[in-house]
Amino acid sequence: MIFYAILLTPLLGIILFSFIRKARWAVSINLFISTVNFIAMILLLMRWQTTPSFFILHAHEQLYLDALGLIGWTLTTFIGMTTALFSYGYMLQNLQERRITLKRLQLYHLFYQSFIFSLLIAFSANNIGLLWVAIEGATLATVLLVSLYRTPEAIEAAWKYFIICIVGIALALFGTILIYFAAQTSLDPSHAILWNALALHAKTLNPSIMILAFVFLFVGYGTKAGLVPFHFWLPDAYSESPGPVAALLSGLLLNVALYALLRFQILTNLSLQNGLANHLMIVFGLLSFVFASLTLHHQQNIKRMFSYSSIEHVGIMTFAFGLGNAVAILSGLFYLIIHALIKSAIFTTVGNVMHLTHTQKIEKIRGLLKLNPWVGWLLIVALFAIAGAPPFGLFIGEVGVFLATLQTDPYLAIILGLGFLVVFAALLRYMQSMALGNPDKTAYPTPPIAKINLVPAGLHLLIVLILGLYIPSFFMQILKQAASLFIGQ
Amino acid sequence: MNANAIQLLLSALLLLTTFILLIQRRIDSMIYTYAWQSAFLSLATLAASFITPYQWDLFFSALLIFALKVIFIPWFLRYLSHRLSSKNPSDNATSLVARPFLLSMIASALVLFSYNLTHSLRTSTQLFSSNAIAIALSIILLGMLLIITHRKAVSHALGFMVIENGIFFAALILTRGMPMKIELGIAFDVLVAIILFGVFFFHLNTSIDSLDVDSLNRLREGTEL
Amino acid sequence: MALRLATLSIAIIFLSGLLPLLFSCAYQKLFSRLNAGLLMLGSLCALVAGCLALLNAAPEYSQTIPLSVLPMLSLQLKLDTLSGYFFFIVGLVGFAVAIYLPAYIQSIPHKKYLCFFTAIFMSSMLLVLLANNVFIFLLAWELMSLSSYFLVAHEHEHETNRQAAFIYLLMAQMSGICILISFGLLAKWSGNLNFNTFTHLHLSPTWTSVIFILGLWGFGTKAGLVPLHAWLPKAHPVAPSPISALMSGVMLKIAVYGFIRLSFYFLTIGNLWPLGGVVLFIGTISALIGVLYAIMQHDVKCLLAYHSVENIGIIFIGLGLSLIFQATNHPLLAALGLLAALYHCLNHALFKSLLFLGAGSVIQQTHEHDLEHMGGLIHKMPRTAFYFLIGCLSISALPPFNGFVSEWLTFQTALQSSLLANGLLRILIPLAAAILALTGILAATCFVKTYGMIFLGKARSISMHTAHEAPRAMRLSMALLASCCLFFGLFPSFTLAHLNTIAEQSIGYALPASGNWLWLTPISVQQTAYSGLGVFIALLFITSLVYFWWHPRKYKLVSPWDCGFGGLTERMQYTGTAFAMPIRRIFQAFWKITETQERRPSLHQPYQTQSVHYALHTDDWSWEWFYKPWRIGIKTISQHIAKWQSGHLRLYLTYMFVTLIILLWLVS
Amino acid sequence: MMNRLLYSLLQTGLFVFIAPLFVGIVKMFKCWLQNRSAPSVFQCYRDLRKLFHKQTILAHHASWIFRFAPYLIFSITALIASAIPFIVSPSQTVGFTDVILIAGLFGLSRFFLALAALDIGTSFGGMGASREMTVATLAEPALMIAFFSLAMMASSTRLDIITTYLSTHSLWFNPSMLFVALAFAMIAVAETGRIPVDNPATHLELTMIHEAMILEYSGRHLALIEWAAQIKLLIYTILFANLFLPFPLINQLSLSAIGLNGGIVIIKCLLLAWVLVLAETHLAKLRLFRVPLLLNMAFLLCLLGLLIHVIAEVA
Repeated sequence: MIFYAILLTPLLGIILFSFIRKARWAVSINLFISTVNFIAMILLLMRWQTTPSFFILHAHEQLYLDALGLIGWTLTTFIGMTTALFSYGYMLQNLQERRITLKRLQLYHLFYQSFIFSLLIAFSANNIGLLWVAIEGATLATVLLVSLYRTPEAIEAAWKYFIICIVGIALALFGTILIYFAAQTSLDPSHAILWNALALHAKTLNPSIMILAFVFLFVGYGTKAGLVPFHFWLPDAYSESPGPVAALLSGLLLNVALYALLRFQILTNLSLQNGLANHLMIVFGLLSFVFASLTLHHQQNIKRMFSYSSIEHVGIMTFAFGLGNAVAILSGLFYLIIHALIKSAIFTTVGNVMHLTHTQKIEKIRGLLKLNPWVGWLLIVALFAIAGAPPFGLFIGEVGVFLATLQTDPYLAIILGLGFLVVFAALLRYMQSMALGNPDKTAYPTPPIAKINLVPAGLHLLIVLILGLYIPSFFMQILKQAASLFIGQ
Repeated sequence: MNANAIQLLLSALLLLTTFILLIQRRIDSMIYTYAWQSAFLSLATLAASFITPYQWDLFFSALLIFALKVIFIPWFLRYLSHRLSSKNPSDNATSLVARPFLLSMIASALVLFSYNLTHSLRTSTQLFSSNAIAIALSIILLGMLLIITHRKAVSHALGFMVIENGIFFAALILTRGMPMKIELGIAFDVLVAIILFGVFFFHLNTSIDSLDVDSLNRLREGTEL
Repeated sequence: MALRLATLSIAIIFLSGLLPLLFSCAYQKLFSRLNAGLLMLGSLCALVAGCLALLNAAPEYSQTIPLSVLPMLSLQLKLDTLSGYFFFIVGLVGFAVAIYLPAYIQSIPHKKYLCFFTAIFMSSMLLVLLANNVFIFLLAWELMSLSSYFLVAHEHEHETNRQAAFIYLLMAQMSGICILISFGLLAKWSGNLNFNTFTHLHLSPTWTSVIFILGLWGFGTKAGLVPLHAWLPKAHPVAPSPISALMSGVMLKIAVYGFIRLSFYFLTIGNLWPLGGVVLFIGTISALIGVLYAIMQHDVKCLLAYHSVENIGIIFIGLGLSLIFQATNHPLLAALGLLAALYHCLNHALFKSLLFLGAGSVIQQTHEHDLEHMGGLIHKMPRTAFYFLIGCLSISALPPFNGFVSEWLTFQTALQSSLLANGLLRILIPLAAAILALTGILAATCFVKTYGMIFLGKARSISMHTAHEAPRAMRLSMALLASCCLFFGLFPSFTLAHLNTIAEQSIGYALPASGNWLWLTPISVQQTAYSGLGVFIALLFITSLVYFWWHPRKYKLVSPWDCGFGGLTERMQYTGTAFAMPIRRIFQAFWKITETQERRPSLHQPYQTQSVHYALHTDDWSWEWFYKPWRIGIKTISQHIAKWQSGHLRLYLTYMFVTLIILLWLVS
Repeated sequence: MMNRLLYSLLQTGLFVFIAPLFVGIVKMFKCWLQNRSAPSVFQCYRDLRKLFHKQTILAHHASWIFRFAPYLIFSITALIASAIPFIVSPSQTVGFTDVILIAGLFGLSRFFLALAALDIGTSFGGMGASREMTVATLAEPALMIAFFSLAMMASSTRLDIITTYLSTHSLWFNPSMLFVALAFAMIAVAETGRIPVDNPATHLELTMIHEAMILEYSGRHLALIEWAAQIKLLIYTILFANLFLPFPLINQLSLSAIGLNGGIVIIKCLLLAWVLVLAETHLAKLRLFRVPLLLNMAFLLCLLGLLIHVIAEVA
C-alpha cells in the first residue's frame, strides 16, 4: 500500500498543478506533497526494517524494489522534499523579481512533480524498457525546467542538454533492445525484459550481444550521468538552471543515470564473467575524474565550477563500482548517497549566494563570511564536505575508495591521489576567494536572506556530518544488501 | 516473393532513405524523405505482423507509426519550419554536406563497420536478422552523423527521428517488437520530444533569431560568460 | 586508568571548544574563563595521562566502540609509551598555551571561533596519538589539519594570510593522501585496518621501501622537511601566536610521532640501510636549509617558523641514524639515536613554544612583526626578555639548557659511526654531524640577531615606546616553559630512563643505563659523560664568585662614544639585515636573492644623488623548483582542456559519436 | 681520585693565572722579530691591574646583559680551562671534559659577548657581533670534524680519555693527524682572533672583529673580557700542543711525571708562540670575505683527515 502511496503522491501533484494558479498555494502544495511523499517513504523504511524483505515485486512484476532501488527512493523523496522547501522561498522571490511569470511557475511545479514521479518509477522499474521510458521522461521533464528563465543562455543550455541527452538515451534504448534480444533464446518474451528474470538467467544470455548491448547502454546512460567525453551538456545545464533545479539535477538525475548504469553493469558482469563492464567503468571513471579535476581549475562561474565537481565525483563513483570488490562497492554506494546530499546542499546554497550577490561570477563574489555569516559558513562547510574533508561522510567514502583501489590496483591510487589533490586545490582556492576576505563594499546592497532558505542545506550537511561520524546499522544493512547485488550473496 | 524478401527490400529502402536524408540540404525535402522512411518502416511492421500470426500488437504498432511518423511529425515539422523562417528553409550546409560524395563515402564506411560489428552475431541468430541488424545499426549511426553534419535545428530533430526509426526497426527484426506497454511508452516519449522540439524552435528563433545551432556557442569554457 | 584519563582529556578539551559556541555574547566573560579553565584542565589530564603511560610501560587498549557495523569504522584506541610520551608533550605545551591564551585573545576579533577551532585542534592532535586503527588515525589527522587551517586563516582579511592558509591546507591534504596510501598498503598486506595487526610486518623490500617513502613523504610534509617545508614559514607566522606555538611546538611532533610509529613499529626495515640514509640526508638538508633561511628573515615569527624546519631536521637526523644503526644490526646505537630524536621532540616543543609565546607578547604590545622596527624592549619588558633569552639559549643548543642535551646525544650517536662496516656511511655520518654543528652555530648567530634586534639596542620605531610588560598570565606561562627548558637541560637522565622503554618496545633493545641524576652516560662512562647540573652549578658558582669579588661598586653612566660626530641615533644601529649580510654573502647560493639599488639623481645636478632606494628579497628556491612547475603545469593543461568545450553542439556530438565507434570497434 | 681532582683544580688556577704571561711572551717575541724593543713579559698583568683600578663607565641604556656578560664570559672560559689537559690530564670528576661540551661552552660565551656588543646600539657593536658570528660559523664545523676524528680514534669524546689514548698510542705522524693538526691550527687562529683573521692590536673599524665588540667596555669589565681572551688563546695553544704535537702528556700523577710534562709543555708553548709570531709577521690580515676561503681550507683538511682515517688507517 505504502509503495503505491509513494508512487502516486507525485502523480496527484501533477494532476493538482494542472488546476492551481495561485502562487502561494502552489508552492505550499508542492512542499506539502513532497513532505507527504517523504513521510510515506519513512513508513516504508520502517516496514523494511521490521521485515527485512530483500525485494518487493508489484504490478505483475513490472515494478520491483530492492535495496538499491530503496536507496534511490529514499534519496529522491528526501531531496525532493528539501528542494521543495528551498524552492518555496526561492520561487516566490523570483516571482517578485519578475524573473518568472505565474504561468511558468505552474509549469515548474508540474514538471517538478513529473520529474519526481519518473524518478520513482525508474528506481522501481523491473522492466528495463520501463526504466528507459522513465529516465527519458525524467530528461524531458527537466528540459523545460532548465530553460525556465528563458534567457538566451538558458535556452542554449537546455537545447544542448536536450539534444545530447536524447541522442544518448536513444542509444541506451538500442542497448535495451539488444538485451531483450539476447534473452530471446532462453526466456519467454514476457520475461525477457524483466530485470530480475534476466539477472537470474544471466549466464544463458548471448555474450556477444551482451557486449554490444553494454557498450550502447554505457554510452547512453553515461551521457546522462555526465561521464567524460559525453559530459558537455552538464556544465551548461547546471549553470543556467534555477537554483532548485540545479539541486535536483545534481542530486537526483545524476544518480538515476548511474543507477541504470549499475543495473546493467551487474547484468553484464553476471553474463560475461570477464569484467569488461568493470574495465570500461574504471577507464571512463578515471578519465572523467582526471578531466574534470583539471578543468575545475579554469572556472569563472560558480555553478559551472560545481558542475565539474559533479562530473569528477561521478567519475570516482564509476571508478569505484568498476573496481568491483566489496569495499569498493560499499564505498561507492555510500559515496553516491553522500554526494547527492552534499551536492544538492551546495546548489541550494549557491542559490542563496546568488541572491545575495546577484552574480554567478566567482571573482565578483567576495567576503561572503562578512556579508552574511550563515551563508558564508554554509558554503565553507559544504565545500569542505564535497572536497572529502572529515568529519563529513564523503571522507569515509574517499578512504574506502582508496583502500579498495589499493586492494586490487595499487598503481591507480597514484592517479587517484593526484586527482584528489588537484580537485582540493581548486575547491579551496574558490572557497577562499568567495567566502574569506573583505566583500566589495561598493558593489551592491545585500538583501536579507530568510533563515528558512538555509534550512535545506543545513539539514543535508547535518546528515552528512552525522553519517561521517556514525553510520546506523540499519543504513549499513541496506548498503550491504545493495552491495550484495553486485558480488552475489 | 516471400515475406522475408519483402522485409529485405524494405530494409534496403530504409537505408537508402537514410542516405538521401544525410546528403540533402533542403529542409522540406528532408522532411518528405523522412516521411517516406517512416512509411517504409510502417510497411515493414505490417509485413512482420502478417508473418507472425496473431501478432495484433505489431499491427497496432504499424498504425501508430503511420499516424505519428508518417503524418503528424512531418506535418508538424513542416509547419514549424515554414512558420519560423520566411526565407527558403535550406540547411546552410557544413563543409561535409557540401561534399556529398565524401559524406556518402563516410556513411558507407559506417555501414561496413556495422556489418563487421554484427558479424559476430551471425552465428547465434538466423541469417536475415543479423544482416538486418547491421542495417538497423547503420541507420542509427547515420542518424548521429546526420546530426553532426547538419546545422539547422530542424535537421537535428530529423536526425533524432531517424535514430528512433533505426531503433524501432532493430526492435522489429530482432524481437518482433517490444511489449506493447513499452512501445506505447516510447511512442509517448517521442511525442513529447517532438513537441519539445517545437517549443525549442520557437525559443531558439526568438533568442538567436535563426534555427542555426552553430550560433549557439555562448556557453563555453575559457571565455568570460 | 591512563587511557581513561587520556580519553577524558580529549573530551574535556573538545567540550571547552563547544562551550563558546553555545553561550550567547552576554556571558562572554564567563565563558571565556570557563573555556580557559577547561582547556587547562584537559591539558593537565593529558599531561598526567602521558606520565602514567610512560610509567606503566605496558600498552593499554580501549574497548572497540563501533561507529558502524563495519569493523573498519570503529573507535579503537591505544595508549602505549610512545603515544604517552607525545601526550605528555602535547599536555605540557597545551597547558602553557591554555594559561597564555585568554590574556592574549583579548585583542582578537571572533574569539569564539578561535576558541572553538583551538579546542578541536588540540583534541584531534591527542586523538591522533591514541588512534589504533587507520580510519581513526586519518580522521583525527585530517581534522587536525582542517582545524588548524581555520586558525591560520583566522585573520583572513589579509591576502597573505589567505595564501598561507591555502598552501598550508593543500600541503596538509597531500600529506594526508600519502599517509592514506601508505597505511592502505599496510592494511592490504595485513588484511586489517587495526594497528595491532601492523606490528613489525615483514614485507618484500620493494613494498617496504614504497610504504616507507610514502610515509616519509606524508609525515615529512606535515613535519616540514625540506623541500616540502614551504607551507610552514607561511602558515605559522600568520596564525595568532599561541596557535603558532601549538602548531610549531606540538603539531610538527605529531607528524614525527606518525613517522616513528610507521618506521619503528609497523615496518621491519631489515637491512635496508639506504632508507635510513635517505632520512638522514633529508634531515641534514632540512636542518641546514632551515637555519639558513631563518637567518635571512626579518619577520620574527617567520624566523621562528624556519627554525622549526631546522629542528625537525635535527630530529630526523636522529631518526635516520637510528634507522641506519638498526639496519646494520647495532640495536643499542639505534636506541640511542631514537632517544636523541625523541628527547629533541620534547625540547623543541618547549623552547619553540616559549619563543612563539614570547614573540606573541612582544607583538601584542608593539603590534610590530618586523625585527628592523624593534629594539630596546629589554627595558620595557624585562621579564619577557629574560624568558625569551632562555628560549634563545635553548634553541641555540648551548649548555646547560635542554637543546644542548638532545643535540649532544645526536652527536654521540653520529660519532659511533666508526663501528659501521660500510665505509661510505662511516664518512658521511660524521659529515652530517659537522653540518649539524654548522646548524647549531648558525642558529646561535640567528638568535643573537633576533634577540639583539628585539630586545637590545635602542628602539627603532615609535611603537616600541608604548610597550609594557606582558600581563601576568602570559608571563606565568612563559616562566613555566622557561623553567621546563632549564629543568630538562639539568636533569635529562630521568626522562631518558623512561624513554628507554619506548626504545625497548620499538627496537627491542634499551640502553644499559642512561646514568644517574647527575650524570648522563648514554653508552658508557669511558665513552662520554655529561652533567648539565654540574655545568650549571659550576658556572653559577664561579660567576657569583667572580661577580662578588670583582664587580665595580660604582658606575659612571655616560653616552656611548659617537666618534665625535655627535648624537648617535637609533638609525645608526646595525640592522638585522646588516647583521646577516656576511652569512648571506658566504652562502649566497642557498637563496634566491634579488637585490635592487636605485639612485635618483638630483634634478639640478645630475651627478649628485638625491635619494637611494635599496630593496633586498631573499626567497625560497623551493618555490621555484618544486611548486611553480606544478602550478604552471596544471594551469596550462587546464587551459588546453578547456578548449575542448568550445560551445559547439555538433562538436560535442562528434566526441560522443567517435567514442561510440571506438568502443564498438574495441569490443568487437 | 681525589688527588687528581686536587691537581686539576690547582692546574686550572695556574692556567688562568699564567694566561696573560703567555700573551706577554707572544708580544715579546713579536717585538723581537720586528726589531722593536719589547715590553716586559708581565706587561699584560700590569694592564689588567690598571684596568681593575679604573672607573667603570657604562652607557645610559646598557641593560643587565651588558653588565653581566663579562663575569659570565670569564667564568665560562675558566671552566673550560679546567677541562684542558695542561700538565696533568684533567680529572673526570671535574666533568667538563667532553669536547662537544667544550665547543658548546665556547658557544655560550660567544653568544653573550655578541649580545653585549649589540646591547648599546652602536654600529661598531653590531658590526663586531656580526663578524664574530660569521667567523665562528665557518670555524665551528671544521672544529667539530677535528674533534670527531680524535674522538673516533680514541672512541671517546672525553678529552682526558683522548689524552690517555694519545699517551699510549703515538699518532702524531699519522697522515690523518697531520691534516687535522694543520686544520686545527687554522681554526685556532680564527677562533682566538689572531692575524690573518683578526688583529687584536688595532682598532680599525674596517678590520676589527673582537675589538669592535668590546669597544664600549671599560674598567673591570674590560679587564675580565681581556683576561678571558688571553685564557682562550692559551687554551687553544695547549690543546694543539698536547693533542697534535709529539711527546704527549705522561699519564701519571708522580711528581717527576708532572715535572717532565710541565717542562715539555713549556717548551711546546714557547715553540708555538714563536710559530704564531712568525706567521703573524709574515702574513697580512685577510679581507673579511677572504676568511671563508681559509676556513673552508681548514674544513677540507679536516675532512681529508677523516677520509684518510676511514680509508687507510682503520682497515
